[in-house]
Amino acid sequence: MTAFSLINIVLLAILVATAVTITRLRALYEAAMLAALFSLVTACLFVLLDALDVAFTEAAVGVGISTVLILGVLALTRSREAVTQRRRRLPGVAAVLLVGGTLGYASLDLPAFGAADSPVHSHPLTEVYLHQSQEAVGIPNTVTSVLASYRGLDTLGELVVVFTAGLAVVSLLGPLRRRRPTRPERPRPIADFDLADYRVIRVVSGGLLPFVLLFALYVLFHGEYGPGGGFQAGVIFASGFVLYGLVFGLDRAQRVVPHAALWSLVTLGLLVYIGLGMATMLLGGSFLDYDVLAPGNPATGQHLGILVVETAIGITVASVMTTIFFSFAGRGVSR
Amino acid sequence: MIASHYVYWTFFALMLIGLYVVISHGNLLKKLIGLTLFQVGVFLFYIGLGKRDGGSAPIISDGVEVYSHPLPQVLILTAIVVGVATLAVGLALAVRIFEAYGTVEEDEVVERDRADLATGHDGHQAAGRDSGGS
Amino acid sequence: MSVIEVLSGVLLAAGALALVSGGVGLLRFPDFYTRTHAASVTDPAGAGLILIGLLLRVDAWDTAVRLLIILLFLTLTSPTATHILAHAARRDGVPMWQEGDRRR
Amino acid sequence: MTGQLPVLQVAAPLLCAPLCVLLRSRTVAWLLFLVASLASLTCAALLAVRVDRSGTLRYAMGDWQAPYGIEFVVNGFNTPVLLLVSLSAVVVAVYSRRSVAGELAPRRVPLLYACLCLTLAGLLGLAITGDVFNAFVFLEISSLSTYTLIAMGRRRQALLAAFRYLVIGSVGAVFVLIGIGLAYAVTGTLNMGDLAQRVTGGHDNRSLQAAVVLVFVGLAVKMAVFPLHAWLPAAYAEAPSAVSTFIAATGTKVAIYVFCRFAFTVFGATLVFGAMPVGRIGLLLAALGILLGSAAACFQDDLRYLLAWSSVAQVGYIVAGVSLATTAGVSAAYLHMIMHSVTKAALFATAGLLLLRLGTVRLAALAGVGRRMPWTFAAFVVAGLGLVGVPPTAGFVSKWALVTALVEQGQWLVLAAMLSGSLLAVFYVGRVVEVAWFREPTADAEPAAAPASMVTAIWFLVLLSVSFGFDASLPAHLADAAASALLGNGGG
Repeated sequence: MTAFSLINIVLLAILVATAVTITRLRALYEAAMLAALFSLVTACLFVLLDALDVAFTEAAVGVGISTVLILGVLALTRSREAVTQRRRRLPGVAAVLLVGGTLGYASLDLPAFGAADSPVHSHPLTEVYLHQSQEAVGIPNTVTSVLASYRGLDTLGELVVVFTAGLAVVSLLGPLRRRRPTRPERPRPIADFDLADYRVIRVVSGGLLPFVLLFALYVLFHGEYGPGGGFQAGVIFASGFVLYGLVFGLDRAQRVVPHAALWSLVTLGLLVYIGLGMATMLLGGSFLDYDVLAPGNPATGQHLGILVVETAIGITVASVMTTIFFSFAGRGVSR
Repeated sequence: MIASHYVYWTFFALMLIGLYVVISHGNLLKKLIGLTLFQVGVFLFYIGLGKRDGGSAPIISDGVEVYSHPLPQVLILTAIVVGVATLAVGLALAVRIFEAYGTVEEDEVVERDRADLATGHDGHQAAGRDSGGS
Repeated sequence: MSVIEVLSGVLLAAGALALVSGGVGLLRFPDFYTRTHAASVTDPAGAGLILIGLLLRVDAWDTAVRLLIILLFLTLTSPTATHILAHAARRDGVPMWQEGDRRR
Repeated sequence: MTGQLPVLQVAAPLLCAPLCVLLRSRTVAWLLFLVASLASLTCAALLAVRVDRSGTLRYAMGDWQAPYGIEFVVNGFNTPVLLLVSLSAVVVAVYSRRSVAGELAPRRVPLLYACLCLTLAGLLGLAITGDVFNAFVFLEISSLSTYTLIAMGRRRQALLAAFRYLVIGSVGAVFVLIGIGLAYAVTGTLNMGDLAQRVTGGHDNRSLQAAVVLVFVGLAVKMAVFPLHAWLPAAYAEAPSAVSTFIAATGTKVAIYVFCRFAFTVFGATLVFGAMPVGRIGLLLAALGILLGSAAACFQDDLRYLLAWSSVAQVGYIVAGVSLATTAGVSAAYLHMIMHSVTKAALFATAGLLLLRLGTVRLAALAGVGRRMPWTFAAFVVAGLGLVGVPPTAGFVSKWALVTALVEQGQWLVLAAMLSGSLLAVFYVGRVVEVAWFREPTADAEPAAAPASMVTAIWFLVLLSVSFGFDASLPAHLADAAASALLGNGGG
């Protein structure tokens, strides 16, 4: 047994145990924290499976954004689950048996895990993405080149999905109109816990904030050479704002980035991405064909295109995530 | 078979645990957590497909010959984002449901709708809430 | 095996031991404050020892810089989080364990 | 520029969505949606003409040739869908101006139009893409925006409807994702054409069979095939009227097209209908869906729920046609898809108008409506006859085609289910007519005036349905072309 499989088995065991515990826990705060742990272990497993970009994203999304959102919603709603009624169990068990049977049946003909001669690795795609991309696109991180260039449309679709989520949350939770500039009429209850009253956290988070934002920029522009890219950068950027909002209060955070400006940024990223596609069409190429951006030097064009795309993703993701957080948090304030 | 496929089987087990939570639990938030588990199982499955024995991350560097496949990783990056977007929308809906019904248990919500039907109340939302504003 | 490698191995093992003891403390201690204490003491200590142990093994300077940055942020954030957690618990009136109480 | 038509088809509504949000004006947002849908309709029409003349069109995104990049494929099998979706969007755009103003708070209106643009883009992209994973992405775009649109309904039930659809729909989408993953594991590719080539000969591969099962179960959720239809009634009935008109006309139809695309041109009919019993299961579920949907429609007290349950039954008709896997069957299914889409859009639009004028569409409240607003209700009756399948409406033409196809294959049981479904349709449409025309009006308040734009949209759909009843050569031509493209392996 190699070290690889040993670590693998341990991580898988932790994952299964966590998942089972989550299903059994009725206290939802605990379940949410365990879900975060689950994501963290998953991220470790992704690293083990050579998927650094994915691990990075899972860590940022699963441990960061998702957990913050779930905890926020728990604060707004109820944090204890009712006992699951017996009659609800049957459909679940039936579905699990059916799907489990199908998946087990499917696994009988799956190529062995990690095999070099599986269809995935012997398809000509592998050669093109891993080696020809070095001349055609010319950046070492093949995940970035496939993401932003070969499958650029998928990534545009992904950005549209993020945009839709932003729209959905704002349409459901507001704020659709300008928030009242005055403080709430009734005085804040004593038990209400305001982080800004603590000097330690104010100093530490204030000191960390520039580094968080700097790191986001590093991740954004380093995505061509190492793990990272627009999405991860956007999430980190947003988490910086979320930290600021949590510590210094929503009002101050919204004074730093007003709602209208945030909305313009949300649309800006998407418009830049689609606009880039339109521009390549006007220059005589097809949609998102970056080669035409630098005539005679395709690799430069690809570089430029990918940089623009990553920046556009970063802008929209950061502003959508911040908007979503403000929407949830603002809902709490308004009640 | 066991040595070469146990990883896939574990991923499938994770998916099934998530699926069970989604279907059988009545709490809307728990359902969403279950959906996340279900999705993560699928993500792991995809990444597992791209893994190659002795391979390293698909970032081309000198002296490395064997790489894992980048395509599944790209797909899953997209899928993770789709997953968190769905989660955000679902959570926003859960908050609104709580505000409209005072509960996030599916069975209780259905009960209250039924009571509405019996009393002839139309379920119109109050004008202030309907605008979604604060 | 060089001295550096042995030293690094010792540091790594010590870090791992610290983390395990933290885990045991988390499970065995009777109330919120003592558990927080167990976690907060061992977390930066264990992670710090491991990071230093790794630092002795790196051959590229940029990796070393990254490890140092991680170490720096870890020593900043972890105690802050624990501090605020304990404060919040205190404010919310989470009771302290007294001799003879049942474990919570 | 004509070479760029396939991408403009999707990019136009996609571009309008952020603009709707950015400009924040109700009128501008509405205009943008109208422009987006008109642009899509123009693209779809031009593409249909070009495909009819010169066959399959392919468009490589970013100039990366398939299978290395994503491609768009336009062929006989998706031009009817593109036309259908964009035409519905145009009609809904005309209809929505006043309808939305009556149902939504002003500040949410631009968001609604942005979401409509996104749904339109998602559905068009789903119909045009030639890459399986890209299809998943577009599926999610259309789904996520549809959940948002449904949640904008004016009653609190809309929230639960949207949440349930979100959970069921996401589980369905994840099933599709697993299926795509299994197919990818076996073939190593995501391009539909490339996949189809590599699938041939691997019919006893168990992973591939499981992939077929999972993809189809996932799509069945989106198609609302019995027994996975549970989300549909509340989702259609609680959404704002303009939205339910749009999704009733397009949502399930595009999913059915994707099903056909996967069944015939990706996995191949020999695997799906030969080696696996998908056809038989499809016929069984279709028959059950027809019976159950029609029966449930008879017991509804709310006009919109009644129409939604009838949609469940109508999906059954279409699935029955597809499951026959013969040219006649698939062609009849496409024909019914077009005809039902027009008819049901007209019905939901009328229900929306009634809702706007009366404030409720409970059957009890509709007493005497036919006498008080004869024109609005006449539209309902004509479209209702189309739903039943009375000649000379559009519904008759397509049901006749379905019956012929079923008789050809000797599927008597399904035929019986279909006929009883139609009888039940006579009953539930008749019940509405009875209430509206033969009961004394109860309310004495004068109903609000009917906005001309909404009436125009409704009568356009109704007249379109009647004209298809008299002369179905255009839809029949499209449906035949689609069936021959699908079954003749006309390019994957």
